Amino acid sequence: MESNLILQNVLSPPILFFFLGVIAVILRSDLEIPAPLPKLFSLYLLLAIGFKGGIELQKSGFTGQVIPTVGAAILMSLLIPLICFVILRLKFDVFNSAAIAAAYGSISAVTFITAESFLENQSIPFDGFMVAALALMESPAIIVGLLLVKLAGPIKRRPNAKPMKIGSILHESMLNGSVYLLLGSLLIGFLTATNNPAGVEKMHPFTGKLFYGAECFFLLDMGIVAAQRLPRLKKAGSFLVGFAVLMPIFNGVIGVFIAKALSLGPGNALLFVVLCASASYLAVPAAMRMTVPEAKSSYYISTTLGLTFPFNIVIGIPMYMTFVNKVIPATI
Amino acid sequence: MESNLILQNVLSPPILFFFLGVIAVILRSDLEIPAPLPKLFSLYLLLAIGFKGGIELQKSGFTGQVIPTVGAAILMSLLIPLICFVILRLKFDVFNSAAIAAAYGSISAVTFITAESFLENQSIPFDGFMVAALALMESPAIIVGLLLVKLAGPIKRRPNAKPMKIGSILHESMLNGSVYLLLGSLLIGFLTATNNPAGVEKMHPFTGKLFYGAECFFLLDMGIVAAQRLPRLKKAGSFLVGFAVLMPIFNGVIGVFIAKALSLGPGNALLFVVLCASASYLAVPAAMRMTVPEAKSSYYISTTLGLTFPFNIVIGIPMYMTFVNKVIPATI
Amino acid sequence: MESNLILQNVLSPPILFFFLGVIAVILRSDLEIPAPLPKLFSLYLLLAIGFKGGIELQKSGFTGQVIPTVGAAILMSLLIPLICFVILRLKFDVFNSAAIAAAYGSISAVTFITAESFLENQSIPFDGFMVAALALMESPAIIVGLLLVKLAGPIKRRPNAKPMKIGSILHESMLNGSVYLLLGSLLIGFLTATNNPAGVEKMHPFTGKLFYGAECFFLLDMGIVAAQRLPRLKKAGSFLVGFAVLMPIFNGVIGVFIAKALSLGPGNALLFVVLCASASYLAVPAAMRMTVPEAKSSYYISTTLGLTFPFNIVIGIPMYMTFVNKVIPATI
Amino acid sequence: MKRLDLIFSERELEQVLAALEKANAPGYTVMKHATGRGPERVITEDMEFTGFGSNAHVIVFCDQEVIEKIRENIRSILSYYGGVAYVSEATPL
Amino acid sequence: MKRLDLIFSERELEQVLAALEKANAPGYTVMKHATGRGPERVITEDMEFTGFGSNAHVIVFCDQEVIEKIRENIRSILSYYGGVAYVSEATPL
Amino acid sequence: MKRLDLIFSERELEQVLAALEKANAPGYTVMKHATGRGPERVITEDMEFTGFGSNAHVIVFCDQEVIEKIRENIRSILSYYGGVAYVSEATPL
Ligand SMILES: Nc1ncnc2c1ncn2[C@@H]1O[C@H](COP(=O)(O)O)[C@@H](O)[C@H]1O
Ligand SMILES: Nc1ncnc2c1ncn2[C@@H]1O[C@H](COP(=O)(O)O)[C@@H](O)[C@H]1O
Ligand SMILES: Nc1ncnc2c1ncn2[C@@H]1O[C@H](COP(=O)(O)O)[C@@H](O)[C@H]1O
Ligand code: NA
Ligand code: NA
Ligand code: NA
Repeated sequence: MESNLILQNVLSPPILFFFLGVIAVILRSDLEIPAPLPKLFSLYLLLAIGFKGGIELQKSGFTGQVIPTVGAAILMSLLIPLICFVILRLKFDVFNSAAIAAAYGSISAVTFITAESFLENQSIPFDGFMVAALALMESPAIIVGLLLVKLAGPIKRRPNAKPMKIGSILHESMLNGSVYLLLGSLLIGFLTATNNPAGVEKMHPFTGKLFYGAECFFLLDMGIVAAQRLPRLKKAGSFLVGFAVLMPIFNGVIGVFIAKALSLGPGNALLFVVLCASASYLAVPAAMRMTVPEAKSSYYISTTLGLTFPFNIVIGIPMYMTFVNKVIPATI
Repeated sequence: MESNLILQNVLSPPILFFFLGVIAVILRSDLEIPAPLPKLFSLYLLLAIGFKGGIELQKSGFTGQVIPTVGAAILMSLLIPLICFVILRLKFDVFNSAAIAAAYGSISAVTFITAESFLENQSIPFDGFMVAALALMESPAIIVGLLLVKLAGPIKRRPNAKPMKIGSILHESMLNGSVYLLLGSLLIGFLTATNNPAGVEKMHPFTGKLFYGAECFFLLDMGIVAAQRLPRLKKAGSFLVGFAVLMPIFNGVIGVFIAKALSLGPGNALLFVVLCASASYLAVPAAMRMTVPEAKSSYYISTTLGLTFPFNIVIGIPMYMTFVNKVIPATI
Repeated sequence: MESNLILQNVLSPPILFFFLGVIAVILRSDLEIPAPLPKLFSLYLLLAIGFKGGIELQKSGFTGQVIPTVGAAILMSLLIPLICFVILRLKFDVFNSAAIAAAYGSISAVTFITAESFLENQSIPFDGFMVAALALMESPAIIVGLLLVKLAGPIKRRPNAKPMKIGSILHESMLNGSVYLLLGSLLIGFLTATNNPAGVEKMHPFTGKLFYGAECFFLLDMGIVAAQRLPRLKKAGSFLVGFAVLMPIFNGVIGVFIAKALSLGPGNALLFVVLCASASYLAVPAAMRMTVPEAKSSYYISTTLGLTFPFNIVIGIPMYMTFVNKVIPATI
Repeated sequence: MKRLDLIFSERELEQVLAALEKANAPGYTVMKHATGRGPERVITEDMEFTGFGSNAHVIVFCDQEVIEKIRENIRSILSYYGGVAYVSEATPL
Repeated sequence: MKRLDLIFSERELEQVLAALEKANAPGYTVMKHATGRGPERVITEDMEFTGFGSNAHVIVFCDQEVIEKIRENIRSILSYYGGVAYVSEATPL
Repeated sequence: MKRLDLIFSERELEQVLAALEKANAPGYTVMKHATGRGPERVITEDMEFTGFGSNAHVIVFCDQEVIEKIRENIRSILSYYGGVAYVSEATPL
């Protein structure tokens, strides 16, 4: 792997601010970004990602690579949790295995935009429609996770006679706040681009120009949160630590070969790989906390947020780029 | 009415985000924008509206249509509460009637900016000095509401020997946080444009370019809040539901003819009509809660926020535009 | 002093918004900017100041005036607390004297950026590297303050056996949240400018264009806070009131002569003077509250925030400019 | 010692604190941004941006004597604007 | 009169309030954004942005009768999802 | 069971929680962003941006035993930095 790529990635403002947050915790600085300010940035990023993705999707239309790529992404979000579940069952019960598996089948939007910034830095082109793949990978992973619990697990009686029904599974997976905002903004972006080009123009300063700075601010907070999570990971044991680093690489490698099969260019291929390799710390944990309270939340949050996320944005992205460059010839 | 106009209005980002919020509540998504983030956007919008209005007012000066238009607007904010009061007294006591009446005499800044966006979309010109009318319609309506209570109502003794004095009526009506910020920013915009053109330039990215996106974000929250209010409106009864939809239309129609009498162009005419037709959910409810606690706050908030506001931004604005087009020939 | 300069300063948006906040408190308006929104703006300003300073520092390099100027600034932040301490000891005990002294040795970032806006308004050039001086003056002042307590004061036993160790003094002075964020962003700006010019470009809409507007918003809040503090100052007595106004002037005058000795141009000279004259209400109070709880926080906060800060941004800056113009011939 | 819990709209905060000061309360703690439902009114956080405000929860640890002094004043405010006030026992740690 | 303190994750707020309404509680106050640690779980404010939510602290002043009606329902929610519930004495001011 | 209410500046939160952990408190709830006035100091929410922080209100439901263990440690922190601590009775629902 070209260590040069890692260095270039690390020396970009978003990653530097992430480290600033991490080091603040390590040095015990009292820097903090009080609630609900991180929520503001998180809502903003989802809205902006979705809106811009919708515009791009309208531009590209549903032709060529769009349908196969999005289809393959959804497939991956169904498949990865199954693989993860089998591995995790070696050590954990059904509840914990299913919850962690669902997180890894889903995606991390911030990892995705970090990869986009990385590509822009390297002047490698990519398509906006990849956001559609991002938006559509959250729900299936949640559904698989809940079905695994329903099929494999001994469901205790829930209070208020609320057994896990298919309806409530769909509800939790589609209407989770962040999934809903992302999908809704995607649709709004699409409709606006179709009917109201002036509206696209007027949104640009907010959703476009401001984006990079807001990303940096949010990553500063993510650095703080991730570093606070790290010590708790130790308690989770070395199996989970290994899982949090090796599973993304494994999923990423599968992703590279599927990207090749889909004949994606290197830019789109990297984004596809990052979707496979990243794990959710927004929609999935929230859904799991509600529907599978038997699972220990510290397991699935500490792994995704404390280890997989930092690994992916710092080392993973350049590493996957190297994979992509090896497997996919850059001729687009 | 041209249903085409409604469709064009609905397909703009602000209205689409408003619906995204409404649908989130209907589908029981857990999307929420936690306090005090909506306050941030609300403060921002008031500051930006005022500042930009002040700049425009300085450009146009106090000549031509400015004084008569602003004068007519203030007159309407005194007149409308009286009409509303008479109608509301058919069903409600003095306290509730006065509080609701005051809300309808006042204005909704977000309805106003939605109308501005609508005009920009249609490429219909309008003047910035209309913001001055907006800013000056809040206080008179509050004053009329409080005078109605003072004159028509059996005032209970207030705790701490605080009977309703003219001084405190003026205080509540002029120094309410949002009225004060709007008027203050208007003045600052005016002073800056007069003395410091470079300052106008440097504010533009914040108050100008960002505005449309921030408006969308705020309307997403307004959609959530409005939809949460709607069920409570049912309890208020069909009289109030009818009032919340028919009163704006009635006030709007009066507005159209006054706009014609003032020979306003179609753009300014629409804004004038929207000022008449819209109802306050910021300054007036806050002032009424303090000074007329006998009135049920759920009445004046649910009507203005749960019904009149959505009606105006979705159907009302294009409907009023059709009125304007019928009554006022477009020759400017 | 040219009263014209004061007027020009007062009629700029940041100062006008500051007054809007002050007047809101005086007239008892209920305008408020709820927590943690002011924190958002405060974090944003520190991040943006640091980042932009880092970029400028990279441009100018560590040549010419940079090292001597920064060195002189650090020296001032060590010297000023000593002078202040001697004066304050006439009236106060060691704890209070040291805490107030430290605040005046340190700086106020918002005063600094107001001075920058003032210079831009006057089209007087200045160098970005002055931010480095700003960033490096916070810690030494805290250290001097704590050493004064350690050397001159009768230290009570602290709970949990935490006597004031050199290590914890350094910790409080270097790792205070706002010092850390400012220094960290400076470093990130520097690294980005060195390695990633595209990143500088992409940050500009956030850290550059938005800055002036965000400054105005924050100054609105500062106006509210300062005016709320003012009455408490009365209780502190006339000695402290005099100190809060005369000390900045005294420090400013020293600053002018050092600026002359360093042959700074009028722009840099003003910024240098402002660093000397301003007092900290962020890092120092927080550090003192933790490490010298014996000192009355209302003393050091009310003086810096309630009096010195408003004095500096309204009257001080144009006054110091007049000093600079008298002492330093404008030949660059 | 007694513990007094007051819950009412933030908009009356100044009045209530003035009443506490007048009765020489030794101190108090204010928690804003509370929401809730009383016999008639519902106050939700979502409305906070309107300036309509949410509730404040004020806690006072004080002697019975202060409670007596405070009672009438507070009662008249709360009965007019709404809100609740309860007293319970508390011992310093 | 009694004072009931309930502390649990915000995500169960709707369920708990429904249980209170069902038992005819005369009112309640909700304070969100609480954090804390129970026997197993740690919930910090830093995680709030994830939608994972922090805790809610609900205070209810009511008669013993309401307490009895509420008990079973609340207990089953808290034992399943986690959280604590305590009752103490309170007298109206 | 006992209920312990601690109110003090957020800046001492870490120290206090460490003391609670050391005394084996079964859990605790923290509410930040409280403001208030004590015998000397006034802390308002407006100052929060300065990093000066507002108050934290910590609630602990625990046995008398934990109270005993905690007492000395907490007292020394509060007497040095300011703040209040009160104990009252509470029964699990
Ligand atoms: N029984 C109660 N228990 C707890 N809080 C209450 C109760 N009744 C009212 N409240 C609080 O007091 C506020 C004002 O209530 P009200 O007196 O109906 O205006 C409500 O929003 C609640 O936060
Ligand atoms: N002994 C306790 N005292 C005060 N709060 C508690 C206690 N135990 C649990 N809590 C609160 O209840 C929440 C849920 O705890 P748990 O039942 O462990 O899920 C915690 O996050 C705390 O906020
Ligand atoms: N008697 C009291 N009742 C309620 N809260 C108090 C009381 N005294 C002090 N406090 C709280 O404890 C904090 C610290 O007070 P102090 O001990 O004066 O520093 C204050 O800001 C209040 O929030
Ligand atoms: Na994945
Ligand atoms: Na109106
Ligand atoms: Na200084």
